Amino acid sequence: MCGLDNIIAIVGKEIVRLILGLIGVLIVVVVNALILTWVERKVSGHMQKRIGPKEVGPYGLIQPIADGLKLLGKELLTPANVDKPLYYLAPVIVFIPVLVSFIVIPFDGFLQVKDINVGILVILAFSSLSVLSILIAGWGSNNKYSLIGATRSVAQNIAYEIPLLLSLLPVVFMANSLSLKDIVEAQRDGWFVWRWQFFAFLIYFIAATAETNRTPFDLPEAESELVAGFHTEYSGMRFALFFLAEYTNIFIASAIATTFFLGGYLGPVLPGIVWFFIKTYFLVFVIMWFRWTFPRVRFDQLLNFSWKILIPVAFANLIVTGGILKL
Amino acid sequence: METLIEFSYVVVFAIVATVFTIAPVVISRLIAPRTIGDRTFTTYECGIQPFGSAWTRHSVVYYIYALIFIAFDVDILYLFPAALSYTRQGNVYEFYSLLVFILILVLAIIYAWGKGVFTWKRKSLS
Amino acid sequence: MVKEISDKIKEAVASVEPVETPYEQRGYHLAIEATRTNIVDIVNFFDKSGFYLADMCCVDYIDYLEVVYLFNNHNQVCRVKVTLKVDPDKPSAPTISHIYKIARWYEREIHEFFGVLFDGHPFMTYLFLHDQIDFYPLRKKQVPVPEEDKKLLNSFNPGEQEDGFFLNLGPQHPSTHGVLRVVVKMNGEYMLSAEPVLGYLHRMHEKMAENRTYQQFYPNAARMDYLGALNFNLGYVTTVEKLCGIEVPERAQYIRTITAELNRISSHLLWLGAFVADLGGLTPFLYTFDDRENILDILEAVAGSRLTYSYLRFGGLFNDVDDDFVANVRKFIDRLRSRFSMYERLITGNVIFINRVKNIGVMDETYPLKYGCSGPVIRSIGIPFDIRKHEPYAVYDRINFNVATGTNGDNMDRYLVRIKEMEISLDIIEKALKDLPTGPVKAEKIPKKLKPPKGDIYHTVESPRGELGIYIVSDESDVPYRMRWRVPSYSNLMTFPQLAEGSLIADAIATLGSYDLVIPEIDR
Amino acid sequence: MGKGGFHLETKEPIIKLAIAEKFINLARANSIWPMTFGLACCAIEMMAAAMARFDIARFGAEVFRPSPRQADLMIVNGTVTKKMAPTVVTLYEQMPSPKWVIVMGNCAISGGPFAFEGQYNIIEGIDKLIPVDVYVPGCPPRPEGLLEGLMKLEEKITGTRRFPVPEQKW
Repeated sequence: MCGLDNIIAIVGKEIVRLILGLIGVLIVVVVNALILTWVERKVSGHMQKRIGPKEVGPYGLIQPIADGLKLLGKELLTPANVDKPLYYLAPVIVFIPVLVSFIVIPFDGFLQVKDINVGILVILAFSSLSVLSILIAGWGSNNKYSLIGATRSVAQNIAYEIPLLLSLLPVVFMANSLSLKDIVEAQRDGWFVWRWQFFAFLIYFIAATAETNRTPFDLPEAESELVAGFHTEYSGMRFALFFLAEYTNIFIASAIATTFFLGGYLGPVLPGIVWFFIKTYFLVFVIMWFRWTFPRVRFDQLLNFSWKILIPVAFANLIVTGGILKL
Repeated sequence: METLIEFSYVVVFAIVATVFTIAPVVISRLIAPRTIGDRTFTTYECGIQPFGSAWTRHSVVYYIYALIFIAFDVDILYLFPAALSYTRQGNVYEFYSLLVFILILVLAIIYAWGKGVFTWKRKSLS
Repeated sequence: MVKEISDKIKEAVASVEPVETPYEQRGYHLAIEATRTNIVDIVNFFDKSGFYLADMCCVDYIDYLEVVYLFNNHNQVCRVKVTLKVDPDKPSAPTISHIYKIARWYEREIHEFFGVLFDGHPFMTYLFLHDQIDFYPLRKKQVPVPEEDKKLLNSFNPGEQEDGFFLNLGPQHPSTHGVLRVVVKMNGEYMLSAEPVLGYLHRMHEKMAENRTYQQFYPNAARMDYLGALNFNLGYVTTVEKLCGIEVPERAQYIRTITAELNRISSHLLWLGAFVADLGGLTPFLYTFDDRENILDILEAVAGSRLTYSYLRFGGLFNDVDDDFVANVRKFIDRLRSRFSMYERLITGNVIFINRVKNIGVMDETYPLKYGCSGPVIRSIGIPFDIRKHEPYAVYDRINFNVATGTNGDNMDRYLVRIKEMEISLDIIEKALKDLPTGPVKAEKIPKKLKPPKGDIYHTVESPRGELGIYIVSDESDVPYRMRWRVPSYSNLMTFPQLAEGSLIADAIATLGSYDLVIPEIDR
Repeated sequence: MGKGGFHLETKEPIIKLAIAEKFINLARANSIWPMTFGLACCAIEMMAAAMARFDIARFGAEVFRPSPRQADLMIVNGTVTKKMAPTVVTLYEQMPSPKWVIVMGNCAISGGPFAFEGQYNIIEGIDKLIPVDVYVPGCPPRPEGLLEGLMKLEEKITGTRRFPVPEQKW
């Protein structure tokens, strides 16, 4: 049964899958970032009674490409006082979790790079790396603003990591699986957000907004306090990588919310992938909506909100879920 | 075998991510002009020369939060295996053990709360 | 009140001869000549009697230097001028910085511009000037800076003397609204101390005043406070008119009031946007600018510029307003009134906003006395001190309006007071439009060159940020002998170090935003 | 200012292809990110240019970056005093290449109303300290003036003008 030919056949199939997946993911990452920067500028514009980018291409559609090309042709400054290895390393590390997370996200029933049976754990484990990269960036820059931004970022990310885990747990309890595909399939009877997990969804969404450093939780790069936060000293393409990672992270956070609570690719009439993107981009839009509406919270409020409200509610929600399952 | 293949995906993606980030930096190096002035490479601090380095003794107020986090994070990870084997209906024993586990964790929050970890007082020099 | 104070001070301090002066001409009720020995006692007396130090400046009379202290009372107007003669060769005076905290800055300022050393001042370094200056700019004769004074130039370098995490906020920083620099000592997220460094936009207005005629200096007033330009115009014009005894036609007075109030609203609107932007909410900024553009359109149509108006003239206005102006203002009043409910929902009702500003940066009643701050900043504490009410100019005495006050003196109250003030300004404009008389808008027979009679005058108006005082000394020529501007942001900013001390950096920035600072006004 | 005055050394890129350069210049011209940097009165008009009515975002230039490391354009808007001059120069030098400067307002161009005999505190024209690309006169210039300055800068970068020059009627 397990002959050499068999193994070669499996490996060959996997390699094809891997390469196709890689190409697909890279396209999604780049195109998504381009679209999101454009959407963000347009959304902010229209929320602020402006029109946003308009002159560069039809409806300003070429604007993000112009930005990207410009950043590519921009000098990469390395300040003299930085810790060079760390300074160079940070924008590299920030990208690893972003790309790896895409392996397990089910865009459709079959459009998934690889359905790993501990899928969500892979995403959570790697997402901790992005905090590390921010810390490295802030410390390596040898800039006081960056340093404060970086320490803030770490405190914020670890404070919101726990409600994030706790809000995903009830879904795992209900689906009895860590594979994202299984979780979507478990929602054939109805989305989890309507099946007792509404609070978990809220908690997840708040925590995800915080994890991606978006307003009202954008303290690590709080412009009016810390200039540009942890990436103050980064210029050109290195800054663009942080930017790219941020927008991709928003997408991933929304994609997980879609998968866990909103039935993923499930939906009538339209193909699954369309439903997936509709739901995900709607959540992305909501995150942008937050940004252009809310002021920023203060740091102690941010941390205490997590510990005093989100975590207790998440615990209560978990117990209730456990109880309901036993009924 | 299956696990091996799954994790080879992760490894390959991580490597590609690294290449993907290094490539534009290299291209950028090649095609970007450069200007070097007297203070181009000094640390930015609102246009003023900073007083000393950023790497000085630095009070991190959130140290205590980090400590609680470590305790909590590990405990919550224990819940993932529990979640996988949690069965529907019957076997109420599972629910009780979950309840006890979480109540103990909640006690920890109440303790920290009572200890005043979550209140930030105004500091004064004197 | 004046008589009472006059009697009391005679009792309290020996050998003091208060002279009652005609308030209508001079702008102050009492003049007191002090000496080196009794100046501290006199200042102490005013401190005990609940007076605040409105201004402190110096005049160079060549034979002697005169340090001028101006006191006023918040409850009942009683302006007192105390003068102290100082020897010009070796100028020194006793400090009063231990009594009035704001004097710490006034004395430093006088020191760098006139060379007067204040004995006992804890921190006698330069405040405004750069380190290459080698003379005292406002002295009439060029006097070189002595060696010991040169050492004080730029000696403010906290990082070199102490250990600690020092951070420069500014001059280029998104939240300092211009080129204010604050050197803060940090401890994690906490600010242990904050020391503002001024002078990054010192544009020598007071020096320029001594070089040009009254008319030529007039455009400078708008550059000093570009947000409340018409209020500064009004302040300057009314001061000179009072000094020369020029009568202004009725219609001009009404239009002055209307335009000044419009300008106040536009200034408050900009502040509102900038304040919320400091807290991280960017969208209200664009909404307020949208409203503000409407005011700018109206004012541009009559004054010809968008920001730095020079619309007023001595004895009247540059030109009359037309019916379009009146119609547009009415339309704008309706528009802004309908917008307040939107701001209410967007900002005032936002939980995050409330938590960021409530009980942050709380000032108590001692602040206005010790720092002499004014405007919305002290009205938020609950002191209904408003020059428009207390010492009316233009037609404010003919219009019935309320003064917005708060209770706590925190950032929330400063915010609410300004919102309320915009509504009150709308009421004032509406009433003034209703009463707007017809007639000329320029007084006849205004000489080409104004030559006011000899003497001095201190006149105040309520600018959007608070008490704007102008002290002019005239020597009968067409150029002012000395012109001193008492600007509101200066004393408001002085409270920042105390409020910021020990607070979180985010709170300190919210507090800084709540002052509504205009840096060129502070630096002059 | 540093000892020995202002000094700036420019190096050409390692690889320079005419056609690629053309595209990149086009991209640069369409994505000019200014630095959040306000000095005086003109800063308010600069803000107004970014606001709803004038909306500098139409040309992709609304991304005001507070850090000079991420900015392409420095708008010197207001009086530069002698105390402020070292800061302005430092900020300019800290910007990565290619970088441009628009001088907005008479004060920054020549000292404006504050240049008088015996003045002791202002720099009479920031072009004495840093290279300037576009001058926008006015006291303060209207936001349209700044937008026109931006158009001029784009013209300088790409060599072609975005809109036809308005017909002069006077």
